[in-house]
Amino acid sequence: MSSETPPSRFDLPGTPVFDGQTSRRGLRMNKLFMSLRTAQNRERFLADEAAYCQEFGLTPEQQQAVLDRDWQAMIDLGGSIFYVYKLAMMDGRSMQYLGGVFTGMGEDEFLAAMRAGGRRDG
Amino acid sequence: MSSETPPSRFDLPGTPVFDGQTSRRGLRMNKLFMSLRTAQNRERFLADEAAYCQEFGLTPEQQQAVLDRDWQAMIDLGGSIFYVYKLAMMDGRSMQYLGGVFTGMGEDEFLAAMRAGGRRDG
Amino acid sequence: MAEVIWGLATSHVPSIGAAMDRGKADDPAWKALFDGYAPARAWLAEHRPDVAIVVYNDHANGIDLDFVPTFGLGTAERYEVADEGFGRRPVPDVVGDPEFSFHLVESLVDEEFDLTVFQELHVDHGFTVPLSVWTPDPGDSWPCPVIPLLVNVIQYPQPTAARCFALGKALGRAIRSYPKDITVGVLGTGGMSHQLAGARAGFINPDFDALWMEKIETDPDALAGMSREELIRQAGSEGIELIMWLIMRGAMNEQVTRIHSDYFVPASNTAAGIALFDNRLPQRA
Amino acid sequence: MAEVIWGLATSHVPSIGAAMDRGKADDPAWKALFDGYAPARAWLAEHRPDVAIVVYNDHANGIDLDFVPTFGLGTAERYEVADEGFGRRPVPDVVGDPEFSFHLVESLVDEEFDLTVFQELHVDHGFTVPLSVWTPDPGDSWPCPVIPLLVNVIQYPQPTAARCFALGKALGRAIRSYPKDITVGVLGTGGMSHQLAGARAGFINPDFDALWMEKIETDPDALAGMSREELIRQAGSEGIELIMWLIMRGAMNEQVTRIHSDYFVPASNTAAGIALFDNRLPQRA
Ligand SMILES: [Fe+3]
Ligand SMILES: [Fe+3]
Repeated sequence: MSSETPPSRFDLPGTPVFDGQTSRRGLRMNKLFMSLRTAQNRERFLADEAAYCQEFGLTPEQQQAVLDRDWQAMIDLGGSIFYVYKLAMMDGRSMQYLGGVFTGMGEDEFLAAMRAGGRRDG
Repeated sequence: MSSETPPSRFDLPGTPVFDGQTSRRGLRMNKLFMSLRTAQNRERFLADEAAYCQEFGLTPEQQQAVLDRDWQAMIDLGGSIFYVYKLAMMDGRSMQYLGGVFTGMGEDEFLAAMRAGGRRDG
Repeated sequence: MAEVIWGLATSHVPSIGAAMDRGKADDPAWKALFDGYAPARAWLAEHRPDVAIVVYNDHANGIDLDFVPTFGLGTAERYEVADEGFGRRPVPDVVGDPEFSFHLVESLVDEEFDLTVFQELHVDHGFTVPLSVWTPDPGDSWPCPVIPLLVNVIQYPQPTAARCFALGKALGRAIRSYPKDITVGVLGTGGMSHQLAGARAGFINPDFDALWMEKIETDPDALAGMSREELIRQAGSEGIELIMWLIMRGAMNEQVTRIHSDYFVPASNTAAGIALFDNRLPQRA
Repeated sequence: MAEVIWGLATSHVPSIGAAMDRGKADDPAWKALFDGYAPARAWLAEHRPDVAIVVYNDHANGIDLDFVPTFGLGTAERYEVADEGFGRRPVPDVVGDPEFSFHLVESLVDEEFDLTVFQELHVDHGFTVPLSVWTPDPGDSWPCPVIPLLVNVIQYPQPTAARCFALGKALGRAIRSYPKDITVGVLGTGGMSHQLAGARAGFINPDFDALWMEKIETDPDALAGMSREELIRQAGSEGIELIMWLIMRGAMNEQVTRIHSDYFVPASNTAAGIALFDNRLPQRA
């Protein structure tokens, strides 16, 4: 489905680090996400998502990730979670939903794990 | 003609220091000057200068200084010379012209003084 | 001479603000968190400072990624509450204190902190949620003027924990050198352990949070020695924002008195913590 | 290991660029200035580095006063030449070197310089005029990739001269710790003495400029000890931008070899200076 997760800066499995290189890679896409703060831009986006992506200069992979709502790919392609979340909010998705996606647990199980005190390493 | 020159931060007669307080005082007016970088805004400004000043939220004193091209007053009211210069450029005025105004020498004499090696203290 | 009278460390999770704004503070999922705030709020209501400084980070609302300042300080008369996408929080705009801001900027730049000075800034939940934790019902205005101190915790390289602690100490000196006799509250926000993205999303580390909660009072130097990698390992990729607590702590005396603290999981995907410290010297018996 | 091979200090007066762009370099008012550049240009043409760093300030073109960073560093692939109001200069856009930029940012933030990181930046005459002083006829592209290092010299409090010199030294260490074997040129821009506004407009101080020109080579520590007030008194309210030369100088070795220098009055309302230093160790005889 999505591109390879790039190697992280630290040896911390499953922990994306949003560094300068990542930020550069994701700049156009993150700008698109930030633009969704206004109702007018959300309408324009929803009317033609591909055109809106092209307007912001996303790469084809980024555009596909956005159109597919492939949240992991958006992170891998340089999305900052705080920016990606703007798109999720527009879709009515919560941070718990995203947690369910990133962990592969699904929203309900993720939510239950959080309520039980959160997830641990190892 | 213009407001009092506010006391400077240092005991350096005739030397405005553009500090934080000055910058705050002049923020709206400096924004107006910076907006004049585009031809479209220059046209809008020239079509109705007072309305343009009000749109940017200038104080009445700042607006008067702009309308009167009272360059010293613009500096006294918080203008940064680099921003004020955008208005002067629009008017076809040079930095030497402004020097002539600030010193009271007039442009020709100011220019001659510069060509002779510049002005000295005391 | 201005004086820091208290320091408040608190998470700034947006859902805490949302729970308050939607009247859900008594819901089962939230009640324990808000009950845990009550003693701090009561004490703070009795100790209103003349001005407050909120150390926080923005989350794609007030600034974007075109430029990322390591440290920013606001000098405005007023900071608008940002619309984060679906209407701004129903809380008052923030009134600033430019005169005090200028003093802080000059002192800190003289001490070789390379601030970015903000004359325009919209403040987001990272800023307003801590104000709501402090003052749940502000009415028309917050209890006092507030100055934002922005920290980059989102884009690597963040300032080191040591640099944050050093900034806090310089901030304390800057406050004490202000010629006006005013009282100051300092808020350090963010944390505690959490990670939002990646296979490790949902990570919470109560042992580390407990250690942090203790050392922030008794041994902040130990925390200031931690590397970014260690912080991300222990607190999660977003938990690194705990470095902002060190700025608050640095502005306080070596010895402070803990008034109250509490810890709660989960606020959204985050461990939430609160710690309130009195900075006034203990009265001799 | 990357190596600074030369440092170039030069004024960045817009009219110098305008004179070149309008083919007036041979006019009587300008000829002596451009003749004074010739030996430096000839040497530089023989010593093209792999990448250059331009220390400069913006003049109401790339950024405004909403936020004023003390120090900013660009990490972009490309920096557009700003339109300052009447069309952009007819010079190429600037190609950057993000990989090297990231290395510099990480090194400098680790060394407790609180940079603002720019991913988008339009560069104005403060940046392009020094490139033109170096390379009068760039053709389609400048001689090498260039990285902007922005300094606040416009809004008080500017960084102190000492802080600038310290940043330069840290920049030198950051360059030397880069794993790639590349050569680097560093440009420090601005100055020399001038004042644009106030009754003292047109102020020029050739004695001070001569002192600065000598000490920047032989005793930069003496210059780094100057206060802002002293700098403004001696060099004029805009001449304070000479502090940017100290960043360039700090990145070089203690001993450098002067290749060429020149001094000219007036370029517009400014005293213009150029100084070119070879940073390679003198060859043993
Ligand atoms: Fe946060
Ligand atoms: Fe300049």
